Amino acid sequence: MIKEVTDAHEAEARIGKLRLLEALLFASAEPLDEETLAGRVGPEVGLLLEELRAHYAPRGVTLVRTGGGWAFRTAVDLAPELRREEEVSRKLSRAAIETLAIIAYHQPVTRGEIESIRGVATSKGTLDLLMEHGWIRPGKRRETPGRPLTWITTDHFLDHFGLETLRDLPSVDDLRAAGLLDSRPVLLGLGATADDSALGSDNEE
Amino acid sequence: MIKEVTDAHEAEARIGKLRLLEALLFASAEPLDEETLAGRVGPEVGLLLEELRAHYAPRGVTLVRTGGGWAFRTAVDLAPELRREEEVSRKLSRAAIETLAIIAYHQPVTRGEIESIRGVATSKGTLDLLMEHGWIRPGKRRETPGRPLTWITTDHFLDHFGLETLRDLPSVDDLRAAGLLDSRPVLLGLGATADDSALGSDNEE
Amino acid sequence: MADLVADLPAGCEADAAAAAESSPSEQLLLVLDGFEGPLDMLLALGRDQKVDLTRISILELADQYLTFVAEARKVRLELAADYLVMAAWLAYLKSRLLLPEPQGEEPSGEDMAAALAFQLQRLEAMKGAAEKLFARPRLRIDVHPRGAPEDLDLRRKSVYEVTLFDLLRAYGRQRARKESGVLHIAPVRLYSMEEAVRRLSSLLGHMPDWAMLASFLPSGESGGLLTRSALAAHFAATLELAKAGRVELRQEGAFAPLYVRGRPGNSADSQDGDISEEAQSHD
Repeated sequence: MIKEVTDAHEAEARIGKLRLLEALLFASAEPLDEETLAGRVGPEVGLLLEELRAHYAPRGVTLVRTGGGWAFRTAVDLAPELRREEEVSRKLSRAAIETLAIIAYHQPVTRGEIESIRGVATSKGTLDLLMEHGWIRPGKRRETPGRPLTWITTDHFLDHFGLETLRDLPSVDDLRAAGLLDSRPVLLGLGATADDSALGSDNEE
Repeated sequence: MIKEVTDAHEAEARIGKLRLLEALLFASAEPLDEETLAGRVGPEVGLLLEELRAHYAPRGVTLVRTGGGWAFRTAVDLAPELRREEEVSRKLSRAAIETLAIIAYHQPVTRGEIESIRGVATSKGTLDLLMEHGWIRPGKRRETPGRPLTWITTDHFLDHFGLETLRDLPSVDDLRAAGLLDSRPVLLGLGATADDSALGSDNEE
Repeated sequence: MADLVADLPAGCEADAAAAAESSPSEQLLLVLDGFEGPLDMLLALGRDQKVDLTRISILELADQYLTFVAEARKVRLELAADYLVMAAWLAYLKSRLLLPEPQGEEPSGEDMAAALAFQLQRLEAMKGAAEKLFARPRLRIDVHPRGAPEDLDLRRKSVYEVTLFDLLRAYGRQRARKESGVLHIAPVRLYSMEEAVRRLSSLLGHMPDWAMLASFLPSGESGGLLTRSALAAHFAATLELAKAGRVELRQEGAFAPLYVRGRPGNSADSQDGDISEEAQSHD
């Protein structure tokens, strides 16, 4: 990779610069222009870049010049093997995440119950989507008037979220303790609000 | 880079696989597990990965193993030249740093145990913050009265701190040998406001 | 005091410098701010012995801690309950170490001291480990991943990106919304002084003789904020009523039970002057 140089010290400095160039180009989100790179490794940047380009030419990753800058890209000939699937990963809607969470915590739970917990109607698409994704499935019918269908989570749900059993879901107290559930405004100076039982009991006054 | 092989065809196939592996790993910012990679290049993935690791060892970008996966990362010795300041908003409190270390070294560990080690209650938001960073997650419940939730570190934690496995935690063997990784509570009533046994009781609500 | 300030954990030097120029109570406050609870403070004091933690003198440490707490209380500093619990425990430990061991099932003083030494070592070990951990090259700070990842989505485990954290946070928010649907500021029930004055006035008519103030407290509340505020309100109410000349107060000594009775004749000539004088005049 390094051209013959007579001076060992010089060779070492050269290797150091090539390594820094490699790292800079690798870590940058945007192609880097020669001027920027010259600021880091000196005026011989052009030669160094050509050297790197030659080194990577036969490899699975190549150094390419794009627009005014330089960037590493996976080799063009590998594109068919790297081709990404059509579907791009998407964010699940907030309604869907909430619905999934409620099913996880309250299962078996009917759609009516989910709606009363969330306080808004659940669109049919939400449950369909969660089911299509394999996270939930219909459970037994509830033996109440109308025999509504209940929903429960699947093994795939556990798998996806890295849980061994449903019992490993943090409890409401755990969530509160971890700071993930914080509804009550903190009353400064009244340390005694920890005394939940006393406060909770006269809530109805 | 390629070991001597008698058969030219075999050599070519091998190079093809190395290039593909290189490209796959290069394309991803997150570590890829061997299983995923084996699905693309076949069962000899282990040998190929070692070969790539050796090739990149002296360069500015190196192939590292972390948790169950492999990833390209800039070389550690270039850190001073590539250092990015930590965003002020991401700076962690002393409590959060200590809590993370306790989880890393004592895992799986309950909140009560963390509090007994630190001798002080865990403020709300500490575990939440560590979880948001992707460093910790809930583990299994402890099979003791009250079935308290335990906390463990994630693969991302290993990746973040450049660790291959938990055994590579600094000084972990010495600490274990000295008996200092014993998380049992020692002095009753010290800080441990989180009575573990009280937690986890209202999962069913 | 001065050496306590010097024991600050690393990173608080600036505070210490500031403390040197402020009043003793401010100094103590600054010192306390630097600690993560009583065990952390003990550890800082322990480091000052400049010996290996395995050979630390627990007795000396207990003395240092108790001195600190005594100083803090002298300047009427509000100490968190944790610190007082530790002080009580250390005082007990001290007595166990100094007095002959009683026969019994309790752990010996030596065992208790050893347990404390172990806790300090363990905490010290974790602080050291945390330091080493964060001294490691960290991702996106010292070591960097590919800056322009080409999204291959190889794992194909899921089309949707949802982590356990997302799920738990969604549930937490949902619960929080539910708990505070109509912004329910959990009512902090406090007993007001007016309430206590009304209550005492009506009760005193039926209590001709001295009675303990505590017996006037509303029943059915045990401990907690409400009880404590009721006590405070009733106390303030008796002072107010005494000032108006409607009741008399009596107390044997500091912190002794406070007795109260309706003033015979209950006329309107209000008396100024402090409670203790008035109490003495009736003894």
